[in-house]
Amino acid sequence: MPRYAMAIDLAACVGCAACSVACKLENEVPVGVNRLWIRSTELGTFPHLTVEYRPEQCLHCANPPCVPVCPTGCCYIGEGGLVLLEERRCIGCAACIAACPYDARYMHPAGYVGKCDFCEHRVRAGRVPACVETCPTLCRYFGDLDDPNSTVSVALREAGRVDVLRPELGTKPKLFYLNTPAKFGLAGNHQEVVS
Amino acid sequence: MTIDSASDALHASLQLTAALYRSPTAALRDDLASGQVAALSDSLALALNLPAPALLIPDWLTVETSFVALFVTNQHGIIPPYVGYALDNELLGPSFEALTALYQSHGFTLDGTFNDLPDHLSAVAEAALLLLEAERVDGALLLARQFLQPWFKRYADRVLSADGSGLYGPLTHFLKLAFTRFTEVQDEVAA
Amino acid sequence: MIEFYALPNSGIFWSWPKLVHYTLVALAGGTALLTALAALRHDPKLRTYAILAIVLIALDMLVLWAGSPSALRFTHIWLFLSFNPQSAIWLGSWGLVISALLCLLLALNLGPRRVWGGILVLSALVALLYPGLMMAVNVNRPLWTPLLLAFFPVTGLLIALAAAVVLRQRWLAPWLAGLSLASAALGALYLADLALGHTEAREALAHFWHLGGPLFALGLALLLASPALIKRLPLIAGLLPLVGAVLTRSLIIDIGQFQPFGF
Amino acid sequence: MKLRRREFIKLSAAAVGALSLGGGAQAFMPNPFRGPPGKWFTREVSEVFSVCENCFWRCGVKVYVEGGKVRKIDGYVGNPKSNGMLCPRGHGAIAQTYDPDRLKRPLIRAAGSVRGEGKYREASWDEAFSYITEKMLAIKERYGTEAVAFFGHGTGDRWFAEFLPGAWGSPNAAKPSHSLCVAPRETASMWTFGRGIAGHEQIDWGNTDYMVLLGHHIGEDTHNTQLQDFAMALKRGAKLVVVDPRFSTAASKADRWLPIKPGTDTALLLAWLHVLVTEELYDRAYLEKYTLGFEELVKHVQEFTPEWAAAITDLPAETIRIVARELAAHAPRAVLPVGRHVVWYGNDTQRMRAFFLVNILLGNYGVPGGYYLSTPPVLPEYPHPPLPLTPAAGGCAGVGAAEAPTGFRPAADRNRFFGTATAIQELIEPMITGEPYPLKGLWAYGTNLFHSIPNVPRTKEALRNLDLYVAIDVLPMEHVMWADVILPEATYLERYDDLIGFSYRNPFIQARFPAVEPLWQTKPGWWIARELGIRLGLGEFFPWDDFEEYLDTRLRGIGSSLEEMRTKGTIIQRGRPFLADWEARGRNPFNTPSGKIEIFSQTFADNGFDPLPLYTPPAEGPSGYYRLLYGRSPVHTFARTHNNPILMEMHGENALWLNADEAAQHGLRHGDYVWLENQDGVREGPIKIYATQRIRKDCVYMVHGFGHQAPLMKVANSRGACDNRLITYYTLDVISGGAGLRNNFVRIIPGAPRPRHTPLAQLAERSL
Repeated sequence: MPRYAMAIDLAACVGCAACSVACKLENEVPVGVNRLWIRSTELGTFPHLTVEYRPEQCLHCANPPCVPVCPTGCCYIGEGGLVLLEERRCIGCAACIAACPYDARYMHPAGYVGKCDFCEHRVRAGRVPACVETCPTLCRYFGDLDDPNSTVSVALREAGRVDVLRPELGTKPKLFYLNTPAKFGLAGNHQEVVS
Repeated sequence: MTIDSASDALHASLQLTAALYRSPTAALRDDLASGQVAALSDSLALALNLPAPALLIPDWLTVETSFVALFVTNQHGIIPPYVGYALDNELLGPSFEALTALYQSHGFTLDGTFNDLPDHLSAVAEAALLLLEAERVDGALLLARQFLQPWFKRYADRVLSADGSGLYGPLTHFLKLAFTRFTEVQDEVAA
Repeated sequence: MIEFYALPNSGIFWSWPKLVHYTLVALAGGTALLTALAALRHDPKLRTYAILAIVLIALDMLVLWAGSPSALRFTHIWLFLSFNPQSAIWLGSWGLVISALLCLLLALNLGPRRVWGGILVLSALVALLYPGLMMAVNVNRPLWTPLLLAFFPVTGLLIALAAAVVLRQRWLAPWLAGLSLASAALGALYLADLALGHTEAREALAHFWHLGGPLFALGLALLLASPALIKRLPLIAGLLPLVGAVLTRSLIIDIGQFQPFGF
Repeated sequence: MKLRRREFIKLSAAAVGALSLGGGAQAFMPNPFRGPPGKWFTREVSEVFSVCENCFWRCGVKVYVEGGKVRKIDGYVGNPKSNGMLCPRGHGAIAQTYDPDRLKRPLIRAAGSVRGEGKYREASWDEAFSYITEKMLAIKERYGTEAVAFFGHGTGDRWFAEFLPGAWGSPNAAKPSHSLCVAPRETASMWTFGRGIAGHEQIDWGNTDYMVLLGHHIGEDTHNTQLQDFAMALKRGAKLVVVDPRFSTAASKADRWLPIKPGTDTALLLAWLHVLVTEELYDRAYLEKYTLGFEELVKHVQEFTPEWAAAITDLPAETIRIVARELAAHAPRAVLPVGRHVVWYGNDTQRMRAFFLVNILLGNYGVPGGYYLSTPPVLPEYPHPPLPLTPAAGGCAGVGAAEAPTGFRPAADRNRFFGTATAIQELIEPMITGEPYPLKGLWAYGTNLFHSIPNVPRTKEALRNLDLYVAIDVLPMEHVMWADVILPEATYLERYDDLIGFSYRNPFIQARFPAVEPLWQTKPGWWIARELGIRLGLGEFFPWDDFEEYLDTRLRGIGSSLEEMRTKGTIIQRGRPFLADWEARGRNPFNTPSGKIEIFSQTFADNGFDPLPLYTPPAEGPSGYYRLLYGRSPVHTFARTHNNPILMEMHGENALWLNADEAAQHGLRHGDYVWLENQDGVREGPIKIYATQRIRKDCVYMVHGFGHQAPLMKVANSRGACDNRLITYYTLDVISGGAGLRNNFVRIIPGAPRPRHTPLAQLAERSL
């Protein structure tokens, strides 16, 4: 069984939000909530500056805090290690929203929780997620971590540096950030991890 | 003339709806000029024992420009004359699909001369009229309740407050009351 | 400096209906516990307590249901068709339902009262515990510390007792003082714990204090003031901790949703 | 009693059985046990090839239709523009088609109302057409055909800014995409290489090792293909230098950022020329073989030392030297890629000449790693009688016709500048003054008069003077609601369009097929143009009546067909990208008077311009004022996409970039709101302060296109602030006719109120 993961090369990302909009339409995400957004961070003082554009979405943690808190079991780890949600069984208690350290889950106006599912429907059909396919800077890699030759494994091997968000929480994310331009690691509370 | 049955009352309300929300044409012009609209609404008010709408029939240009301002360019906030929008908050949404499916399954055909969305107020009203005249009271009622009434419920007050013509405001408000009535007194009409 | 294209979903996810729920669940759980004690102590008021508990639980369920974003969607049934003991909400829900059931049996005086009472103690405790639990498990929200595991059940029980005292249940008065002081102490400890914590905790505390500091302080003050008045003004003495507890709990639930990552 | 019934709806005799709601009935009877409805991709989806129109890069796209509604738009592999990828605007375009604010049916300004009052009545297309025809013929009668101006932007401008004016007989056809955008670079390129730059900037990104971006904001102007090439070049390890007063997105990827003083770019370029020349860091063989006038250049640049430039540009002389040497070290695989919107300070053609001269010394023009030579696609016209005149609208497609029309008065802007293509902003004054001759009619096709043409008050005055003003658009933009007749165009998802060919390394042709039926009474531009053409007595120029047949005929001219296009979307032809390819065929690519690359331009000399570029310092602003710079957002196009809730959620309001230290001086914090007042006392705002280290202290920057004053556009209206209203002054580039827009200055007035808006989510429910 594969372990799907995504890697985003921040040295290439220009934060154009193509991924975000593609996601909105692919997954019918209503305006007002997001599965994918861009955080841009400015560091330094003129003229010695660093600006980092970082797309953020569900990290499909190997150890997701959002799953165990679900009272109905509608949040689960699906095939390929994707963190999924069965909308039909969701009662909108928001326990998973509370548990997510990355603000990746939202309440759909219709009263169930939504989140990035790495476009499971596409992955099952052997395609890559919409955000990966459309990125004009080709900064996104998607594939199976267990396959050493998958694009994501190769990208992780070749990357100058690899980071994940809030590693101190032990969530073991499967969304990796490559070659962050920031001199002091990703802006904010992050540290380097070995892939 | 008098309206003596509830089904006649429904018929009258549908006629008014069909006439009023269509892009203003010669037909409406004549109906207004000949006092037909006023007469019909008055007798309808009598039949349903509602206060008759205080219509003042404005000059034709005002009718035209008010219509555009109200229902075409949304000058006074969004008041689209589409029943689907009133129900779904979007164009061509699920209610729209339900309605068009219904048109299809019951042999309604919109011809080229109607160049607006099929869930336009006047189209729904016309459809209901045809059903009523084909002794299909249930169908007419269903359209009136499921589609027309919600539109009036949502937008009538906004039209009333925004309207400058003295025609669309009062009449829309009046029709709201009328259609609310039909959602109450179904059996009476069906009888 | 941080800017966004589209925003992370970092808004409030538990709004006021949840606050009402957490108050009701305290009343319900507390009353259920009283019912249990009454059952074990052959208290003549057993029936009253039992019925009151049932009403409160029903009311709470209604608030939960109506307040849920999926209002009145029967999918809530999944909660009871699934087995997820690791989920605080799942535990709490069963705790409440079982409590209601036992209270009913006790009210109708069916079956072995002491056994029912024994189980009811447990289920009531679960109902009192679960709010604190479901917050404490979220290590990502610095304002929801493990201390809430103690703070919520204690204040929960306090709310129930205080309400009872206000309803002239004098015999509970002695408990009230103790619980008020305990709650106040835990409240103070909660702040101290944050203040002495690592940077993130201190930042969170600052945020908490900025948004609700004075109110929280007021809440603690009310809790402290109560014992002094027990003898002379029992009614007031009951009212103060009731307000104090509800206030402090609500602030922690509401502001505690803050997560530094978002903005 | 009966009201007059309409006969548009029929009930077939087949109507039997009790009426019941089928299909989507659940919409009204909520079934609590039913989960959320399946998403679009779980149902039957059809695919249609089209070409994106949400910006003018115009990528080939695949449109996914489900339930008669467009659900998703993607790029597709096999299309040289999108390569299967798309930018946010391309994806978000759907929301425009289902926007309830759209223009729905022809409108005619109410009798007795004045322009700008916004009182309209509905009209049938026939009524609208005859209204226009009547006025047009009256103008022709009284002032001649030249008295009607045609402005156009977008795919349909081929009809409204080229074909129709050509058939009608007016040289006064213009596109904002020329004199308000690329005019200087096209003119400079024409008189240097004898070739335009044209639609797709022809940089051989794939082979370049050293890139210097000057006036180029890749990542903010999300030109899909360019962004892909740029990203790949970076991944390949190509070095990047960015010259920009602002730490742009591209700068954040750069090895060197040169925060140059705004307006001094020419000095920097001259200094680079100086270093390359004096240190002999150029490709002698290349220069001797292909160029003319190098010796004059050697003399010309002697005095332009890096030290001289350093004093002007506020950049260290050493850095200037180093970059020049690094450029030379990587030549010819080193390049200064040309950008768009080069109308800055009025001396722009000369700056672009200096810009090209640097590239020439690097010997990269027509050489791998530098500029390739783009070839236009082969695509015959549909046979029609020759047009009376060829309008010189110019635009991204290149500079307009060279020679003045015969038998007609020259364009009303003729004697104002040297260039051949019409300058849109120079046609405004004749509408007011009647000099050199009156302009009494105006057609605006997809051209936002108030957000693109400088000096809005003047434009409004001009509009008041017209006898006829026709607006053809999709949305009720502010300028549209001034028109006498408003013609609603179908969105690109609802219409065919003429074939879209691109000059490119290997030129290609892409077709646009309608994905869904037009909503309401909206019609495609080509249909509007033809119907009007016929009514104006120009029927002979529209010898086709079925547009599919029109397209098919053109395609058969290149051995393809509409059916083939329907399945492929794109046809790629072979080009001759490099000088070697031309020499192999013994052809000379340089269509200059001398047939060589003209470093020294005799033509310029003969017309009284500097034959070699000189630096002319731009006007300085009054003290306390900042130079106003403006630019692009990756999720928006000009002022076109700001009623799109999806894109507005990404970027819903523009902010004023102000150096953090300056902000502190004003006592302003990030997020405060301020007013802006320009040198002419025009006030604009409120606008949010973006206090940042990312910009110099002598200028401020804002994203263009926000701040619509169009109450009918519920999403766009009054969100953010409009840069163009602050651009009341411009400096005409007397060579190209471009309008130098960056000589405006603003001061900051703190204490503006934070504006209140309906939450987007609330507005957007309608379109999602």
